[in-house]
Amino acid sequence: MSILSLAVQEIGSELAVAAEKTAETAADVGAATGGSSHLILLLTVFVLAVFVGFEIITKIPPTLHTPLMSGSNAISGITLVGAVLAAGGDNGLVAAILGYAAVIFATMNVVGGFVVTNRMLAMFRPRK
Amino acid sequence: MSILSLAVQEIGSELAVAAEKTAETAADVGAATGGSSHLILLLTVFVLAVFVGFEIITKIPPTLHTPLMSGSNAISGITLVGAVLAAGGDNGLVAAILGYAAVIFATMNVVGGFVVTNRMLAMFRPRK
Amino acid sequence: MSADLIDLCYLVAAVLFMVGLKGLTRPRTAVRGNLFGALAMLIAVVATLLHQDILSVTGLLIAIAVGSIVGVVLAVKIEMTAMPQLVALFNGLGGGASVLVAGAYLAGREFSERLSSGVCFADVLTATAASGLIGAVTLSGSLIAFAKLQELKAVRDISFPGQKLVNLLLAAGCAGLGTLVVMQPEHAELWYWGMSLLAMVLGILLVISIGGADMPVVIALLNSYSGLAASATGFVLNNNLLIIAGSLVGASGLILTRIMCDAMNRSLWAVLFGTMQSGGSSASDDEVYAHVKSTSAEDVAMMLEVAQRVLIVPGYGMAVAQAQHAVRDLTNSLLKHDIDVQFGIHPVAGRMPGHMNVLLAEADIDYERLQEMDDANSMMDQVDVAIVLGANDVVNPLARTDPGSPIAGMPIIDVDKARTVVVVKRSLSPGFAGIANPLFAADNALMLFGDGKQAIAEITKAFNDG
Amino acid sequence: MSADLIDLCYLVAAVLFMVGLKGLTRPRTAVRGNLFGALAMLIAVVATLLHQDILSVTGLLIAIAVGSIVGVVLAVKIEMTAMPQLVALFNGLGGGASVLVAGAYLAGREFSERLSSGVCFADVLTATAASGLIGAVTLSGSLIAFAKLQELKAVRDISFPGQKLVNLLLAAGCAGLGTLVVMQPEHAELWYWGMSLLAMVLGILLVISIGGADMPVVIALLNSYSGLAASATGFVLNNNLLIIAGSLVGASGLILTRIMCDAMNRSLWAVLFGTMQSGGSSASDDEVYAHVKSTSAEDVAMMLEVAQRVLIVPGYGMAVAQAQHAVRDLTNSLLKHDIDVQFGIHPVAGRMPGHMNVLLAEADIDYERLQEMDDANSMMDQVDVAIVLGANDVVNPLARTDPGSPIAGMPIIDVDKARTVVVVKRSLSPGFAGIANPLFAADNALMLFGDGKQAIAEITKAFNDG
Ligand SMILES: NC(=O)c1ccc[n+]([C@@H]2O[C@H](COP(=O)([O-])OP(=O)(O)OC[C@H]3O[C@@H](n4cnc5c(N)ncnc54)[C@H](OP(=O)(O)O)[C@@H]3O)[C@@H](O)[C@H]2O)c1
Ligand SMILES: NC(=O)c1ccc[n+]([C@@H]2O[C@H](COP(=O)([O-])OP(=O)(O)OC[C@H]3O[C@@H](n4cnc5c(N)ncnc54)[C@H](OP(=O)(O)O)[C@@H]3O)[C@@H](O)[C@H]2O)c1
Repeated sequence: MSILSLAVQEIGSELAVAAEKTAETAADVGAATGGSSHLILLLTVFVLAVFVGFEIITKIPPTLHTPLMSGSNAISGITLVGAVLAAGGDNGLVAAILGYAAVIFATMNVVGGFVVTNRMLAMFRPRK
Repeated sequence: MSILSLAVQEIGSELAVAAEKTAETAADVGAATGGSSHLILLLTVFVLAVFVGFEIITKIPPTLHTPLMSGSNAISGITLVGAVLAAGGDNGLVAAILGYAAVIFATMNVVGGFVVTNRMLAMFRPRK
Repeated sequence: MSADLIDLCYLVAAVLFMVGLKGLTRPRTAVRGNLFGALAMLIAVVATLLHQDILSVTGLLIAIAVGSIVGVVLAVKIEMTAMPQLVALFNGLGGGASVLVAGAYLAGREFSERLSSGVCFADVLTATAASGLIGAVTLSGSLIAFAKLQELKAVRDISFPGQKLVNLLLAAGCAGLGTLVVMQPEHAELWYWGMSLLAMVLGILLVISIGGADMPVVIALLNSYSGLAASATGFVLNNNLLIIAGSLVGASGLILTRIMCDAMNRSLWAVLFGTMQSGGSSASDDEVYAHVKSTSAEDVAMMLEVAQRVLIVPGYGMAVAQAQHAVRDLTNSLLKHDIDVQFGIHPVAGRMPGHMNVLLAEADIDYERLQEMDDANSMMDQVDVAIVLGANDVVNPLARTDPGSPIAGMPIIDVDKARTVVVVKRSLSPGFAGIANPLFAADNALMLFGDGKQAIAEITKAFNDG
Repeated sequence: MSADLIDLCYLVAAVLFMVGLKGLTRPRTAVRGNLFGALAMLIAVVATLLHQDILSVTGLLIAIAVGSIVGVVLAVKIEMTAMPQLVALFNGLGGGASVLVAGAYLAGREFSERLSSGVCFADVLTATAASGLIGAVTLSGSLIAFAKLQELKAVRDISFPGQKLVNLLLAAGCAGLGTLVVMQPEHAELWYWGMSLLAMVLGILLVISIGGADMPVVIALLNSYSGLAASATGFVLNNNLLIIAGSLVGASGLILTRIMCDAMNRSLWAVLFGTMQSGGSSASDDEVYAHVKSTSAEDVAMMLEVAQRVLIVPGYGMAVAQAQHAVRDLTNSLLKHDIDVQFGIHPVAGRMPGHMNVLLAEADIDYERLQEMDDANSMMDQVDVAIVLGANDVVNPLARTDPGSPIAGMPIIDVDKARTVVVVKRSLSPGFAGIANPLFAADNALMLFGDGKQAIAEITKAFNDG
């Protein structure tokens, strides 16, 4: 349950942040999409994902905690997607440079992370 | 895992449906919200919620399956929200009548469901 | 109340729903979990009532009050044994609500505006059709299920040649009309109600041919449908909360269905369409029941006096006989003489999952004593007396021995492996699966004929006197 | 590729990430799970490359190629024992990427347009500031952690009076600049980079004062940060996939942190800010170690010959000595003489969670033999010889006996309850917690001094010869 409580407080704080954000953005975003505002939807996605995360991760046995660590680390390199958008779009030189640097960093994180995780996990194949 | 596979195929089919829907709606909704289209967001929410559902429910012990059944049944009365919107907005007589009927039905489902579940669960308080 | 604040409330409600479900994972936290769910619902409804589009709150409050009162009365009056029916009934109402809401949307202002504005919104229409379709099937199906569980004479198991074909045609028809809803928005209402009507007929036909004991599976499935219907409605009104809550329910229903089917070792398909293949075992009842030994409450009491550990295996019969309180008394008497009493709970004992747990809990029996099938079987060799109370199929050894029998391969509680088995039932008549049970004729088995409640009460009396 | 199709690909990727993580719940499915994750990433990147806004794909491909090559080389070359460092390094890169992406957004076209259009978009700016802040702390913090784990001489544990205050001021500064980013969009870039700079300093100061053995906790925490940073970036670019993947990582990091802290029985706060209170036990080492008995590989071999069950408890020392293969050989020899060999794995043995499991798996030791702490303790009374290999704190009875000691209350593996204990380490010097270990002087304990690898090899040799 401690984990859950963690999750909840995590979410709680998020909501707090959201509350103010929402107030500010009610004007523009809200209008744009008729139904529930875009921001709220993103927030909902976030909260749900956190739940999924907690539910799944808590089921992972200690044996696999190190792989989990490096594996999730690789996933966190998902910023690569953002980096690509930043580097690829026509955003002027500065943005492009920053973007390209980001692409290289993120790729290292992603590729390296997955490979090393795979290396670790490959050892866990059952023996005999 | 069987459950998971269920989940996945569930989602799989959903995506299929989505695919076509998206194609159709790319025009209107997509434009409206700049970023990822509203429909996709809703779809994402759905998929994530299904995941959360499967993860949590599979942890529920047989002892509590009947309460779970009636409890989740009560939750499914959430259409009440939709019913209220339909009945309350100025949508003309027909919509109002339908809406009010829906409100009554849904409320019975919700209130009755939670009460009966509570009745069952109240019995599960530890003895001795 | 600003649209965004309302959405925020919805988000909070969604979180509460999930936290509530999580509470159901432990008996200790279950009650709180359920209350969280109720709280979430309250928040959601109040937030909705504060929506700017809502004209008269009072009217709605009245409607809600009416619904609540009826709901509470039903929920409080109902016998614990009638739980399955009630769930079915409520479930149907939920499905009905979805149909009505989607219908109201088509009759409503936003729709007509969108229609005249001419922009295509096939996604919303698809969702509308879906929630109508699923909702209608849920509604009629659940009501039939309710009727069957209530054992209303009106509905017998009806099944006629070519029924599958008819169902198929109906399904096709619904699909067709559903597509029309999307294709011809201008006639949407017409097509919509036509489809809903067909869907209701479909729901009836689908459920009416299913045996009463399979109803729980059906209910779980319909429950999952009503969830999906709610989700679909959520897509119509693009409302997060409906989508989330709906899919939570959808998931839970599917899982329960799967669990029950596995526990009965039958495929969902077989439950829904295949009627059970009739008992493959050639042996006639007379042969099987040649050497049945019957006993008396007094003898059973004597056996219990010298026993160290007693395992009670309840079944549907306990529910019928309402014997749970009698069982409680017996348990307490045994415990007073430090005889260890355990309960072996088969996942599909009774008529819905966890049926036995609920009844026994109602009778104040500590749930620590309720052993799941596997645990019960693993302690079987230390069991001196196993009392089978109104259970039949779930203790039928044929499941292990006779591959031809309809319950072949269904995991059972191996009471036949206990030192002595006392079977309490009214006759030798079969259980739901409709097959003879060689256990009754086993060397270590004794039959105690009579109504479950009475029989147990007599045993207790004899035990306390002796 | 239409925006919606891309979003659909993102959704698929998100699902794959979740399914992949689920795969990690079982060793058998773990490899596949990881591949799912990689696949998801591939889909996401390819879909993004097909986005209409992307001008030159080639340039990007080159950059990706460069990154990939470096990443692969690092990942393949690295020693298994250096895993923690590597994770820290990669983690830092991830955080850095977030900083850069958010920065690029502020330098980019969309931002300037929005700015000139004048509509407020505080939410996006808030997210931008957040991802910059979190990202920067992650970056510098991880690099320091890397350096410490690499034991680079450059960074010693630095801590100066009033450090907490400085950190507090820095944090406040970051917050202030962050708010400015939101309040004065026209100067956003300026404030943003200022904030990021402060945040990096903060990251350094936060981590530099933390002891090397606490690094795993720090890494797990930073890992979770990098996830949250990714989520924040997702809010900036309003991109589902970033949000989902990011929060998955955030969750996993938090959980790992919590697990480690619990296993060390220290609060996260104590790990981050409190330096460990130095050993409260008054007894000097000489007293404690008065009656230490040391032994030889031959004697150990003889003990093993007459043993039925052997429990090996590895610790950080095994990692340092790279003794896992030697252990494998010993295990096989013992098994050949049908001596049952089990491994007792403490959750925080070594320097990162599951550290021991990975090393032993690397040495082809069947993971069925690896017992978690509780299982190991429950089988302790049937253990004839317990071999403690380079473990110290995790077998230190003071945790049970001396409430004053820094590891008081930390659950340990009770090797002292085994018939005989052989402790293999190079000296009597303490472990990470820096406290004496009465176990070494226990009546049933024998010290075998020497490098772990060598010592085990000698035992094996003696065992096979004898
Ligand atoms: N639990 C679920 O979720 C679920 C779902 C679907 C299907 N099912 C099916 O339901 C069946 C459940 O098995 P079960 O062993 O619990 O029940 P059962 O096999 O249906 O047998 C019930 C027995 O109780 C006896 N009985 C009826 N009323 C009684 C009374 N007043 N006093 C004493 N005995 C009485 C009946 O024998 P007499 O008439 O001789 O008394 C009958 O043989 C299984 O076949 C299962 O597949 C269960
Ligand atoms: N696993 C995690 O996630 C984690 C995270 C944070 C903190 N920690 C901390 O790390 C510690 C782990 O405990 P532990 O018992 O595994 O390790 P430890 O308490 O740090 O002790 C390691 C022992 O190994 C010996 N050693 C070092 N090199 C050796 C070699 N080449 N051959 C043989 N022995 C060697 C050392 O003694 P000699 O110098 O005399 O040889 C030392 O006493 C715990 O205090 C835990 O709280 C772990």
